[in-house]
Amino acid sequence: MDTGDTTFILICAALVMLMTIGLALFYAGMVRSKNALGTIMQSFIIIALITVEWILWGYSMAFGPDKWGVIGGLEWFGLRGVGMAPHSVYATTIPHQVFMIYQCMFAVITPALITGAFAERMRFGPFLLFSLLWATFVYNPLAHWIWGDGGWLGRLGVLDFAGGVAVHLSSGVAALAAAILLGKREGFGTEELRPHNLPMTLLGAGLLWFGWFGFNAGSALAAGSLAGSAFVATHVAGTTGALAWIFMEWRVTGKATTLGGASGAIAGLATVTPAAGFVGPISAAIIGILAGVGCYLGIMAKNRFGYDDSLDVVGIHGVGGVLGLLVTGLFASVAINPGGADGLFYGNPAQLGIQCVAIGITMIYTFVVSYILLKVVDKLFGLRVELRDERSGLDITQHEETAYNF
Amino acid sequence: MDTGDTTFILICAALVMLMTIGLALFYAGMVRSKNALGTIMQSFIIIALITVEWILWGYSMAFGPDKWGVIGGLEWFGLRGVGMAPHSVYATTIPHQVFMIYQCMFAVITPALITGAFAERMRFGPFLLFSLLWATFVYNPLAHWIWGDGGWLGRLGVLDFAGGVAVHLSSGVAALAAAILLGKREGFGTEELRPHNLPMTLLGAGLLWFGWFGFNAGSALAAGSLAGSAFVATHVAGTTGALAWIFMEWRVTGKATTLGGASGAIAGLATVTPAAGFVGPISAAIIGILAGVGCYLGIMAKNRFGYDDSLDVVGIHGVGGVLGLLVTGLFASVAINPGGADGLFYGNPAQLGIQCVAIGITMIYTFVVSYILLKVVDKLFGLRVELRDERSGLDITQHEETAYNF
Amino acid sequence: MDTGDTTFILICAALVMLMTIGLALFYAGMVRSKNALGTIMQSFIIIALITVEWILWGYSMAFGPDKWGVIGGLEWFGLRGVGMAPHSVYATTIPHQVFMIYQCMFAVITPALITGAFAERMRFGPFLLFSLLWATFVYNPLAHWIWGDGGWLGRLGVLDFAGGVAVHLSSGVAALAAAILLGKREGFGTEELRPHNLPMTLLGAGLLWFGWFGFNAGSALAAGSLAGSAFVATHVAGTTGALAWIFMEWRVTGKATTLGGASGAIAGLATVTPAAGFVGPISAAIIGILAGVGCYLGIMAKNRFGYDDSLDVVGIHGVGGVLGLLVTGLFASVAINPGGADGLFYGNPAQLGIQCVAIGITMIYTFVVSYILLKVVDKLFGLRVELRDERSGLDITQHEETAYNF
Amino acid sequence: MKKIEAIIKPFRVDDVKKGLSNLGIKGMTVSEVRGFGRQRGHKEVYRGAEYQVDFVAKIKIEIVLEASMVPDAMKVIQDQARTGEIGDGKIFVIPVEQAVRIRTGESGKEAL
Amino acid sequence: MKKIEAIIKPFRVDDVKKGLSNLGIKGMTVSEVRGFGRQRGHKEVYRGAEYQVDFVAKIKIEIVLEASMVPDAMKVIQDQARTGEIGDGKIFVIPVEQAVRIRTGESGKEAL
Amino acid sequence: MKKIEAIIKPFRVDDVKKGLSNLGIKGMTVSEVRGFGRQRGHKEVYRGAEYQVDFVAKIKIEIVLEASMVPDAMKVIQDQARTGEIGDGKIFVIPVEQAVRIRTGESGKEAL
Ligand SMILES: Nc1ncnc2c1ncn2[C@@H]1O[C@H](COP(=O)(O)OP(=O)(O)O)[C@@H](O)[C@H]1O
Ligand SMILES: Nc1ncnc2c1ncn2[C@@H]1O[C@H](COP(=O)(O)OP(=O)(O)O)[C@@H](O)[C@H]1O
Ligand SMILES: Nc1ncnc2c1ncn2[C@@H]1O[C@H](COP(=O)(O)OP(=O)(O)O)[C@@H](O)[C@H]1O
Repeated sequence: MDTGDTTFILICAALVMLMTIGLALFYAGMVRSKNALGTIMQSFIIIALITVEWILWGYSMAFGPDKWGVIGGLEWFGLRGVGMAPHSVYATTIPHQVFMIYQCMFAVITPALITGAFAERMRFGPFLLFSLLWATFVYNPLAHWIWGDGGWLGRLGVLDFAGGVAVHLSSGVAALAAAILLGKREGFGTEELRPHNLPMTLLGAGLLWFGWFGFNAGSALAAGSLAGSAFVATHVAGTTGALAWIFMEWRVTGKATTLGGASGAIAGLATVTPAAGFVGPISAAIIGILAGVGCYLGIMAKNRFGYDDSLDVVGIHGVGGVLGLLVTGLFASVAINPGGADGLFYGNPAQLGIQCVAIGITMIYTFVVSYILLKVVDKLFGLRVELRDERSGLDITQHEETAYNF
Repeated sequence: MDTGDTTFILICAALVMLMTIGLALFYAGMVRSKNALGTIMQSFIIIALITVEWILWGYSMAFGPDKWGVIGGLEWFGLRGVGMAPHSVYATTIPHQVFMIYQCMFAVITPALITGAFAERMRFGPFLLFSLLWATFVYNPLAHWIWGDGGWLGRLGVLDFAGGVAVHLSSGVAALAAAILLGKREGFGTEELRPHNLPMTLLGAGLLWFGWFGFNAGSALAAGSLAGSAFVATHVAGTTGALAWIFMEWRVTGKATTLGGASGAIAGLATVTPAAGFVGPISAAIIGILAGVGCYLGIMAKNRFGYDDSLDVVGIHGVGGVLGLLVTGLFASVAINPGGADGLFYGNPAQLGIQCVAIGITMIYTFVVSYILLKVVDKLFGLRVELRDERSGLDITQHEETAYNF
Repeated sequence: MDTGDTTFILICAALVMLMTIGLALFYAGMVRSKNALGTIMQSFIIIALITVEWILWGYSMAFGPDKWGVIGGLEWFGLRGVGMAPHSVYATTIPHQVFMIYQCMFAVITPALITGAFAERMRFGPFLLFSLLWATFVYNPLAHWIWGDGGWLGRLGVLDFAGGVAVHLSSGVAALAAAILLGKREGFGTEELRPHNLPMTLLGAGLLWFGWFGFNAGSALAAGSLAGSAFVATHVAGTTGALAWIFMEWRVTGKATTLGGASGAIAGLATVTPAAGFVGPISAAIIGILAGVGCYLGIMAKNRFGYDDSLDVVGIHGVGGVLGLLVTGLFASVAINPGGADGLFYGNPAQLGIQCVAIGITMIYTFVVSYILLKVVDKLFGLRVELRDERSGLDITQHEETAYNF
Repeated sequence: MKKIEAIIKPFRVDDVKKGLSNLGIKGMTVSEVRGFGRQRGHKEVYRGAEYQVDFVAKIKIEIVLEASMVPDAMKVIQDQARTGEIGDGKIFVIPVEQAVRIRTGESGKEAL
Repeated sequence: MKKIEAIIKPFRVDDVKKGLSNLGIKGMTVSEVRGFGRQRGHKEVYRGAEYQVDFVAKIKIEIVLEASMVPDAMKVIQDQARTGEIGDGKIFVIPVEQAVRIRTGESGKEAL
Repeated sequence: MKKIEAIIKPFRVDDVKKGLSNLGIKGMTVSEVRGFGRQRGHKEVYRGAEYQVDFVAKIKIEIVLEASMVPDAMKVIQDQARTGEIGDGKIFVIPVEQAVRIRTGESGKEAL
């Protein structure tokens, strides 16, 4: 065991936990004030709900003893056998439980990302149930496939450094299913649904960015060159993503917006996530630009197709997830990460194919299962609040609170 | 000296410092807007005031050369003799000053916790004086008893990993004394005293949670297995605390609230603090549940007994402190921490008795001394603002500022 | 390479990045709500803009192969040759790119500091251009002179641990040039230009303080005694700065203010920055007091001389920069840092002279070049928004957004 | 001249405004108010303390117009603001003796 | 019909509301306003710059009611809002020509 | 007695208040309102969705005063609030039947 690596992953775990707090604010600032608390609560309570799920069966399903490459067994239920001795495969220089809690924070933020799609109109109870089911039946398997010891996507050679498959693409696709199934908010497209507190959104974006260093650099699982290069790639892609997005805004609607800058940064950070440990700074800069442009067009799609992905989870994490896995197949280089593989631009077109397989599989599996889970919960309890409650807002109707009493 | 451990404690010190900022927001969001700045200022200025106290005499009183087990001598006044060479007992792999500054952040947040009890009605000057006296005559001795080399509670075998005695129980009991002595705010029980900005409170809770990793895991003073297990226990207890609290709300008042989720998380984190380094994840989960239920009942007590512990310091840190020290006597296990001891559930009932002694002593000493200090300051300068000032709010009357000018 | 040191600098880099987010909030809270987003955006987008500048030519100009002691060559353009192998001079135990990204965060926050001087009245496009030019022609050379391998100020023996010359003094002087050249905001001195959200400012100050540990302690570039003593000095100076400032307020205007506490802390932190690694805790306490008093008088100067340095960059970072470099020449001691030098109080008056040279050179160079750059951009595009836009606010006119829709 | 004061539900404002514009009404002033009436408020709970909030968020629209236009304007407001549920609000008519446009000094109907 | 406009101190609102309800008044509308008058404002200081804030936070209560009820209503407001200190506020009475309940179209006293 | 209601641009408030004080007017009440009129609003864009915001922030000043002072007061408001640009606002005069000072119970002109 190494004290430097252990410190690194412990702090990174704390940083990733902070991301979900940042996400709560990032999202809450974009909704109307009558839904501010309900939106924060969806992210906040997921930290609690999914952590419990994770220590009971989640970690075991995702990282436990492999079964036919598709799922981890329940041998580690309740962390049985997950002790302090380093795991021989996952992270050899830190306590196993430290690896477990670091991964826990990833499992937490993923369903929280989805909440942006059904913001301002989902009932609290059914939301809890859906999130629990989704974590169990979508996140855990996907995490096993790509990161679990023996997972078939990993064995296939798919490159996903920090969460293109299990985190961004999966949440983006689930978001699409949710947006379609729940339908539009009253007033979508007709009334002004303006963000109620953009400084809060910018603060959230800042905390997300800060935490993302733990998310991506920490995925190196050791404090060395790889962590360093992932850190640099992450930061650079976030910056070029922000610049590219506001450039697009400037061309299309005439002005660079603050929300655009934040959105572009998140787009860049999300897109570089699977690539972070496989690419150099200049590749990362290009990836960020592609992310800013691609995700900007992605959120525009919403207005074209007319589904109400309220806070643009599809446009940013869905599009970003696809882009990220693709560019990893393009820019990956063993010169940066000997443990990885070369991408198309480094003479290995096969890798791009493998990445496409991962994209396709993830999208299909996630969409189908997410849709089914949403349908089931909807039939059983009803996902959507009544129109009257939607008008009064989630804060009063779901939680009997109001966000502001200035 | 170890670079990994040194990095760990330096970053943890920064995290614990951030907790007091988080606390400022956590509290400020719950008061009325006319008191927002006054409430923030009470925590913010304590960082300054107590740090100076700490480097002058506080550290020496708490950790300096032991005198009859009850107090540290003033040999280290002004940090004389507190250099970079590691201290042979407190932390052998990091510079002594790093240990000192890490402990400084604990000394800072403790009196800041108390401010929640007398929120919205204490004069600024007398508040400063009381905080300084309290840190000197309550925190420093308690810290020496439990953590100081030679402190009698520590020698007695009391288990308190990160601050059940000196931080949570002491602040909770002092809060009770303050709430009783200052009396109720005008309108308590009759008017609507609603939180003015709950998103601010949730942000504060998030920062507290984030910093708590530094508070509890850092108390291992080295980046190894113990830090890892304390980190896991801390996070888990926070999550089950949140779930237990909103479950109680759902049963009692019908809806889960956002403030309840945050309060439950803080309750869980506070309660697990003394136990963090002695218990495994499942024990931590149970501790969090006990915390959520117990502290929820604790805040309800306020409404029954009718003292105005405005932001529930008694209900959360007082009750949490007692609970935490008790459960440590139940769930502690040398399998987790060889340096510790077994609790009742691991065949050592004696430990529970020892913990009860610590609880009793801490409550009696803290209540008596706190009450005396408050009385003295009240007689000398008057603790409470005039009714007219209470109506206008602390911001205008104590600081000549207003928080918001939208 | 050392995992502890690498972890330390990676986390410190993240902390310094967070400072610019904190700065955005610190500043935004002090402006009127119609300019909240525009103010946040100025800091936020600088993270993106300057990071790109840094990886392209900035790092090479500042730290690249020395040319006659005055500038780094462009050999490292686009980070060519800046790999993972540690640099033999700058930081021998961490990857070179980690040092590069850590320094990047310093390059980012410096121009962001200047934005406080021209708050509420600068056009967005010209602001971007000016910031880019300023980073290139002011920050990069200064950074090379003082920190670059072969830089002439460094060779001269100037002591500047973490950024008195390149960060605080340079931004403070540039702020003066900008305030003079842009002129006053409408209503300055006549209307009430009150902060619109001081809790936001306090949060920003808290994040700045938190990040400052990374800024100053991280400048040791290794997790050892030096980092520890810089951490302690930083925290202590921040606290005495806050106390000294509110003491001055109490004497001069009658009440201690929350904004004053925050301002004093920032003043103390800024002033101790160049001294952090060369002084002990007691010296740091004195430095903080000098900072609180000096910078308080500094902001008062504004009202006397009548230039509209809107958020007091001159008064805090300018005055703090000068003070900091001076006190380093007084309190520096090789007992604390063998790699440093003794100051006047330790028998080496020459050091004070050297520090004065650095101050003079930095002020003259920065003022002249900043003024020219501002003039050029003004002539080309016009720096200042039209009066009508100033009245409507930056948010609507520059970004087509509003910060709040409660 | 008369002043119409209408207290309506916030989410009806846009439609009411559109309706009045179509009538040729060129100006109006709106403000946020809280109303107390037959419509029940809601319960709020903070740390176990329950509060009954009687006041409901409403929007007040003020329009000064010629007496002759009052009936049409009132009809439009009723049509656009009505949801049929309790709490739809009220319309009050108050006499106005003078009106002046600050920019031009015009008074009377020209000022509107 | 008349409209009573009362400008009072914010912390008196609950009691005034209760008093009026007891009178049988079923509706009212309140809004946040800032008042300038004999009551002095307060000083604020930001980084050494002093501002004299003349305006004081007040609450404006508007009640439309039958002329016959005006005296009682005014008495209740005075009793409940008075603290005896400067700044207690004012009560104004303004004529109202029509009142309509949007939901039902009822007008006159039925609308109140 | 009359009530003057003036809708003006926010940044003109201080000067209007000063002007009125010089006239010897001892009290007034102001509130934040949003105005719709000839003055165009502005465009806002959030993630590519464009909104035309028609309402402009304005300040409403209410002054109850003796009929005899109305002309002077209106003149002062016009002089101080006018910028000559569209959106300067309006002044309306409304009859007031009674005025009472809560603190003292004084009524009529003594109450003002
Ligand atoms: N007498 C009144 N004076 C002033 N405002 C009133 C009066 N009665 C009702 N209102 C306003 O009208 C709103 C709606 O009235 P309410 O009785 O709740 O429903 P409805 O209009 O359907 O009868 C109230 O919230 C209040 O703002
Ligand atoms: N002439 C007036 N017109 C409109 N509002 C007024 C007038 N005079 C006073 N007010 C309102 O009444 C409030 C209280 O008046 P003030 O003179 O301060 O105390 P008092 O009511 O005790 O005489 C003021 O803050 C203002 O809002
Ligand atoms: N008929 C009206 N009734 C009530 N308020 C009005 C009316 N017309 C205008 N206003 C108010 O006056 C403000 C200014 O009017 P506007 O037509 O924009 O410019 P101007 O006053 O220069 O003609 C509007 O924003 C609105 O608040």
